[in-house]
Amino acid sequence: MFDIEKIRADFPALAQLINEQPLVYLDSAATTQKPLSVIAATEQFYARNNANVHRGRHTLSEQATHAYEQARATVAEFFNIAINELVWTKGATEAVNLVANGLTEQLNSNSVIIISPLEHHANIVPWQQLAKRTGATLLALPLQQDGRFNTQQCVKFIELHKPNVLAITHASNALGNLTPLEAILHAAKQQNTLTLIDGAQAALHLQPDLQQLDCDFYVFSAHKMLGPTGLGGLYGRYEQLNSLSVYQTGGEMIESVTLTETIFRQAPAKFESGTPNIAAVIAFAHAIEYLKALDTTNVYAHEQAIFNYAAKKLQSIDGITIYSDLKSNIGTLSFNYKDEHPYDIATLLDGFGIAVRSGHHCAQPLMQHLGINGSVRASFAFYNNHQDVDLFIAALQECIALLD
Amino acid sequence: MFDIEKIRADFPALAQLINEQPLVYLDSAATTQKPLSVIAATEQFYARNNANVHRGRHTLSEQATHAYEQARATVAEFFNIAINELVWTKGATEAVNLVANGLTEQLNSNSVIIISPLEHHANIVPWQQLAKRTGATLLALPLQQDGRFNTQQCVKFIELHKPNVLAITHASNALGNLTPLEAILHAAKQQNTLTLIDGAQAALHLQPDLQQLDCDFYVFSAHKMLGPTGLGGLYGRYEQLNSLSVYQTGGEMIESVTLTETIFRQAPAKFESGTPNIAAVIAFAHAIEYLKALDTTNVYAHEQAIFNYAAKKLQSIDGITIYSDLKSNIGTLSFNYKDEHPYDIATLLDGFGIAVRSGHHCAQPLMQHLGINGSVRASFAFYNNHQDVDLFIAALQECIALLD
Amino acid sequence: MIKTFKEIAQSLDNASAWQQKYREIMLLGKQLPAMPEVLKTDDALVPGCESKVWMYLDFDLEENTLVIVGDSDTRIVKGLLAIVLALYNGLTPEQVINTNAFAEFQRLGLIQHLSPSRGNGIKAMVERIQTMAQQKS
Amino acid sequence: MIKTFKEIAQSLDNASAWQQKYREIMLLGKQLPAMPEVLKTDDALVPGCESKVWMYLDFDLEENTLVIVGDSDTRIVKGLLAIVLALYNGLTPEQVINTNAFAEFQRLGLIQHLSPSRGNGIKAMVERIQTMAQQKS
Ligand SMILES: Cc1ncc(COP(=O)(O)O)c(C=O)c1O
Ligand SMILES: Cc1ncc(COP(=O)(O)O)c(C=O)c1O
Repeated sequence: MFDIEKIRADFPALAQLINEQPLVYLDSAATTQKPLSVIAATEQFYARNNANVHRGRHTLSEQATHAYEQARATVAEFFNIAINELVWTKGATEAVNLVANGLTEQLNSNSVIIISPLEHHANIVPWQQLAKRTGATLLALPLQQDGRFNTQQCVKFIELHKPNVLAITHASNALGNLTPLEAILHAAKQQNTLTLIDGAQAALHLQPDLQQLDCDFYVFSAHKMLGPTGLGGLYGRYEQLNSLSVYQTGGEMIESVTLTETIFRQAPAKFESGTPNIAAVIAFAHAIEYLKALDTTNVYAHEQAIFNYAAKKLQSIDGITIYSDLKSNIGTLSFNYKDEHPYDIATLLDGFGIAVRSGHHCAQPLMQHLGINGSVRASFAFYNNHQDVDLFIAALQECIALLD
Repeated sequence: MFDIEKIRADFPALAQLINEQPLVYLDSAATTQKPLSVIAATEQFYARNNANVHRGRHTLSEQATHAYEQARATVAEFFNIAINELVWTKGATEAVNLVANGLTEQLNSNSVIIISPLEHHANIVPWQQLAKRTGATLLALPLQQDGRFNTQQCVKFIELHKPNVLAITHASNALGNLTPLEAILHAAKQQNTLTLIDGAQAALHLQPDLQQLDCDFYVFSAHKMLGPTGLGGLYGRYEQLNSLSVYQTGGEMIESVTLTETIFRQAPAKFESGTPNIAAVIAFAHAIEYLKALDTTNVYAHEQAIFNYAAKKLQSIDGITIYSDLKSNIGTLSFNYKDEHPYDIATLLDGFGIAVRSGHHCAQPLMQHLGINGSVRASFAFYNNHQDVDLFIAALQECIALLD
Repeated sequence: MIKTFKEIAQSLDNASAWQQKYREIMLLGKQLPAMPEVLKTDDALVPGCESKVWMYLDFDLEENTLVIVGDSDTRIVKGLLAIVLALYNGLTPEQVINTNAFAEFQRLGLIQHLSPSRGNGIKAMVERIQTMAQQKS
Repeated sequence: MIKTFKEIAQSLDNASAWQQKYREIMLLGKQLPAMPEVLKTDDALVPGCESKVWMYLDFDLEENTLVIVGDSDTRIVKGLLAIVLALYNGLTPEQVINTNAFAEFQRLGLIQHLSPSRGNGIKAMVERIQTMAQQKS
């Protein structure tokens, strides 16, 4: 049973008025709201268990270390990976940077890196920098004019260019479109390509089994998965992970240091220098527990129902152009109204308590590809209900009346 | 008026039993406890104001952005620096890495980098890596056998080697010793040396005016200053800061992106890629407000009184060797008892509810310098009282009885 | 006809609901003459904006007044810009210095649009205008 | 004379206060024969420990039993190590597999010392012993 009202009650931020109207939060692609258990875990940590982790020989430190490492186990299990294949980072962005930086010594001017035109800047710029450093060639997968991939085209492109590295998103943050990963990853594997999947958007909605997905690296952000800010994760197939060169250096990640030489530890410690975001890691495990307690299938069915309901209503409004793929989507509607500026629409919607995002969504190459400056993006999560959609559509119609 | 009992009541974690005895928290050098206002701000953010910052055209996002940037202003004012001279990082470790990485293009095999033998690994290894990348020479300032600097020796060393970069701690984490910064920074300035000060330990206790200190870079960790985990900061004199090459790349820090080229923004944005640790930044401003509301002079006087009281009691125990400089110290006592292993002492002290740290304190070169494997470290903060010292000393005497 | 700031303030005060206020603002934007395309250079772009905002600032030496031309690709920002222009255009540096846009926007119930977090460039514009006034006074 | 595990358990059970327990543990450590220096190689060092812990594991083919030698530079860890040795030394692989150190430490009220967060190497030791037993059984 998926009791949406019971679930909404777990998210205190949803129950507020914005501009004297009930908040309709349709910006979960930017960051999700947090359940009470996550908020309470954070509070509990700071009010009682606060201590630094590792190497502390006192009770508080041991408790913190235990909770911290237990959280790693919880999240690793969620993704069906080994505990030592999970590195904590400060976000998906850092995770991509860690990998792109760590591959520097493995690439050269004969190497090929492939990304795609609908990536978030976080999955573009680090690869540009890597290409610059190493002389490697950076290419982008072909993308159809409508913002969808043609699987066969992609496979051919990979077979043709035999990339050393392929970095691609699991789902587009600007459009919500799902990438046809299975075929793409299969093609990459044939070429011995190292693969990195940007799961920042998809991880919450798809709760992927990473062993089954069979990529080499997968990155995500806790704050987009009901968890706290300032935390992300990197999954790496152990051998590939451990073979990356070190990224940040400092305490925690070293075996021994003299003034002239340092010996580093093995992954994941090797990549975790400095005091980690302990409170966030522990609270994030509560977010994952919360997600696991809901039935994945039900969550997904509800999200898709809300998405389809919203898509249908939005389509029926004259003058609306939708950029999102409505067939294969994690729950994001990207659109414009005639040639109105998304800024105006978003500002007016806010007057009605509707929180959407406007702009290029950190995906400028995609906007260029679609020939637009930006769009309005309404992104849904499982805690949205049908009433959210109704309020959103009604408000949008009033905005249109104001603009026309 | 400095009402220590009133202050202690603001730190809920202090009021707990450990092993059925009142907690005596003497591990503030590892991480400080948090006042209620910081805990409440975190909760409030997640329960109500949670949204991603920048570029959001809805009320929640604007409120979050406003609070986030207001926090930067609060912290910048605390350090007496300009708002755009403060970069948020995930910790002091990342801040050092950011600078060491950003200087790569400014150094070459003729360059000289100077650190010191009592640095935390976070202020050693990034410079080793920089030296490796650029071919620069890495030297360490002379340190006396007792772990204290001789100012004249240091000045001469700087004049002799004319370093391009000098990275040194404001206070030692393992010993608490204060560095004679004024003379060292003055000497460095004569040589046009870029200076980085590791303020991870000192910032809380000294609340430095960074303009007056007159260094080029200063790094600190929020979690060691009453703030949340997963946050740190980098001060950089604007020109020097902005001239560092970019570190992590991704969203937020770019002006424009195409698939082939990226234009970066100016500092501090240039160095802040990805979704920041919004909740931590906002809560950290509350930590700083809390500190500001206490009178700095009173805080310092109380800390020094506690420290001197503890030092005197500790010195009077037969068989104790103290490594800390008792004359110029931020409030940390590093010691051993005869040739007992610090692990044993710390474990037994924990039985009495006393939280201290044992080991090399991420300062292996200093331990080598002192000719020890490690030490027991009791580190004090302004929320410690005389009773903490009494309980600590009494417990230590019982441990000694157990060991002898 | 371009409205005076007083007229603008009056019509905004008369707006019964927030929708009415926005309608009024967008109307002001519509009435603002478009900025000549040649002036829309990269230099004139106010940086860091989600919406595009151009501003061209000049000083009329003969009249001792500021000359401000601005434009935006969004209707709301253009309307806000019209208000700023109505406040400052043609004033002497001394008059500009004595005119506090923040106070006026506050009074109009539009202060949130001057928040740095809006990133819409209006605040940056006001600051540029004040800076020039300081230099010329 | 080295105590049997049963004797150790008894004396720990008899300990009235936690201090007494630690005293007992350190005593056990003291009674443990020092490991020959030649065996204290880097390979024998259990990694990631704050205290130094060496362990040398061998298999006596004739007797079909595990041979375990260990040492530590800290008294408490050495004492815990003595307990692990008393539990496992000289057992056949099958006996080792059937001996659950976690359960025994739990019963002795020492389970926190087997926590991964302790980083004292005792847990790693137990795991190594079990791994060798699996291989030899
Ligand atoms: C002197 C010093 N520098 C740097 C650090 C690293 O700080 P963090 O682990 O918060 O990045 C520490 C903390 O242990 C420290 O004490
Ligand atoms: C697809 C995608 N990748 C990467 C990121 C970057 O995530 P973060 O900002 O949390 O580092 C985002 C978030 O905006 C995203 O949507």
